[in-house]
Amino acid sequence: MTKPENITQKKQVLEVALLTSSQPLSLDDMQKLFADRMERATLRMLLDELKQDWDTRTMELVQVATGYRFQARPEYCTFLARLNPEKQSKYSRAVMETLAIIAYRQPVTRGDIEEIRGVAVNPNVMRQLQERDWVDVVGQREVPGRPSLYATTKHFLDDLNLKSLTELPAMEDFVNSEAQLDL
Amino acid sequence: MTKPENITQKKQVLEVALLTSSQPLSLDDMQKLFADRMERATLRMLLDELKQDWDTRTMELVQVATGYRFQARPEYCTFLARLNPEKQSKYSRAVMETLAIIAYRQPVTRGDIEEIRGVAVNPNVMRQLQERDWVDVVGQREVPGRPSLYATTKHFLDDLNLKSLTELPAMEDFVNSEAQLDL
Amino acid sequence: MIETPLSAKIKGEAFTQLPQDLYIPPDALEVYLEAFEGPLDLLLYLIRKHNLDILDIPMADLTRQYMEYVEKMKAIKLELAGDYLLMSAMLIEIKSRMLLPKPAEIESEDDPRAELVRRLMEYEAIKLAAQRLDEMPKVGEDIAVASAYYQHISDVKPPEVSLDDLTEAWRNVLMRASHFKHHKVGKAELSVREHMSMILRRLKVDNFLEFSQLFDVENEGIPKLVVCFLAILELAREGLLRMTQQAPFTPIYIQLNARD
Repeated sequence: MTKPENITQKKQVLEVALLTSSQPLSLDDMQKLFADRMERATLRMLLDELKQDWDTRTMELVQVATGYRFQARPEYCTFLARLNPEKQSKYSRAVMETLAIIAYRQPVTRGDIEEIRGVAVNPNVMRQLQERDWVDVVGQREVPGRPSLYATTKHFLDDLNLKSLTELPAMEDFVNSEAQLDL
Repeated sequence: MTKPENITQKKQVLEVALLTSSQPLSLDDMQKLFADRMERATLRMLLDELKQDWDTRTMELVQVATGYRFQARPEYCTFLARLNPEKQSKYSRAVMETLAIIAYRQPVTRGDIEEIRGVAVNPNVMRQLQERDWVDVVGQREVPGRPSLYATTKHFLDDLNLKSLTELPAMEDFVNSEAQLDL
Repeated sequence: MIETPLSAKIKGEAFTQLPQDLYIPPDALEVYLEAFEGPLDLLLYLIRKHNLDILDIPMADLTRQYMEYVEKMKAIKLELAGDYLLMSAMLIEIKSRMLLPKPAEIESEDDPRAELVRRLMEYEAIKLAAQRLDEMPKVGEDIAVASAYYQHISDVKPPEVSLDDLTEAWRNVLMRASHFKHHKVGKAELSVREHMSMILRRLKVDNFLEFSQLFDVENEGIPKLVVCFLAILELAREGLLRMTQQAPFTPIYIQLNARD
């Protein structure tokens, strides 16, 4: 087989590519798989069929910010966790709060973050987020000192299984529930 | 599902673990997946069945030195190669000059090229140009040894976006300044 | 839920929550300080712990409790973050402004606590958002992504060559080949050379052509026909083809100059 003849073969090529890629594949990536021109609409249709083919199987085809990927259905994660018991160490509260500010208020400067949290930002915190490729600098604010503006990356969305920032839990929810509980 | 009840579920756990692991999994690794004691013989039997389940599918379960892994069947690898084509850096000076001589002086023999460049033509250079389908043999010069005559192809013109060789930049400007001294 | 999880050990005894009366064993103070993310976090803790309404904060109580905490930190000469002192100043300012009688004409002036409340609510929302983000499944922790193996075949993309690259190479050739006799490569010569290659290609296929077959009189203009004729002459001169004619006025045949 050098050219996929029919729909089944095309789906097989897509399946192999998605099962072997550790990064999500974009539609552009997937078009490259086929020597002949493949319309994006056709590709979407094939992906939809492929997703259905796997509906009752162990992995699921999901769409995230940068493209499509196969991932284990959540019910298997408890087993997989046993393979690598040394869990990735949790991020500190400072890291998670800084991340939350950048995610919900982006683009923000370091000063904005300090204003909201009420404490200075530890450079180490920003470094951790940037090393994980969850946060990067998207520009400078045009004020004296031209401070860097930080935003979350597509990779952050991928890692949280999100297609876009709008899928983040809404902030209003927090405020409302809090008002009702009045703890 | 927190405990795999039956053979099917156990195979599913193995399948997920193998599909999501970038490293081969050893029998020891796979035993860890199950909270209850799993005999190695049982594990081997399950792996054998899993292998058969995938016999007609896109991936194959293979045993390598450090364990088991799923891998794409070879016939799909040519497609996957298109995802990340390695960019060859640049043609060497020898290749470019040989190509230029063939383009401007065609049809030429290897001897002609050697005379102009003042060095022997590396067979590898001609091979690269012929593999790219930019140069081919159009005849032999009727002198002792009947050396091949090389010329550029239509494909070469296409790749350089030319309709005809006459669209190659004329070297008159440069040549004239030299010609005045020389001729 | 809002409570800051603590796991301090003092003299072997585990303290899992802050004491109700805010008495903090001096040894543990540093641990507690680290447990708070800053003055806003501490204030939120005090408000929540004592069931105070965030929208109607009793400034006197809150300021007193906060200051007690800060005093204790000072007492053990803990290096106190400037942020905590700055907050003390802000609380005292708000408290004193609330004590002052309001002049009638600025009755509608904002509550001096408004800015503090706004910041506390903003911070609390972010704090909760951070907890939610922390709980979300993440790749590498709770999400396992497919990454099966495949045999990497290198699909080498040939280098790009531009016209500039080519002419640069040619310029170099000419530059070095000072003994080179036939420098002049004009457009006319190139088209002759192109036709030479084309004629050789045709003869490779057909082996034997009538002279007139090489000329497409109907479709090509005079210049092209002339170029084609020049190409044939050049090929003949270079001994690459042979022209034969059986008798005068009979067809002229052209073939590759094969050795007999």
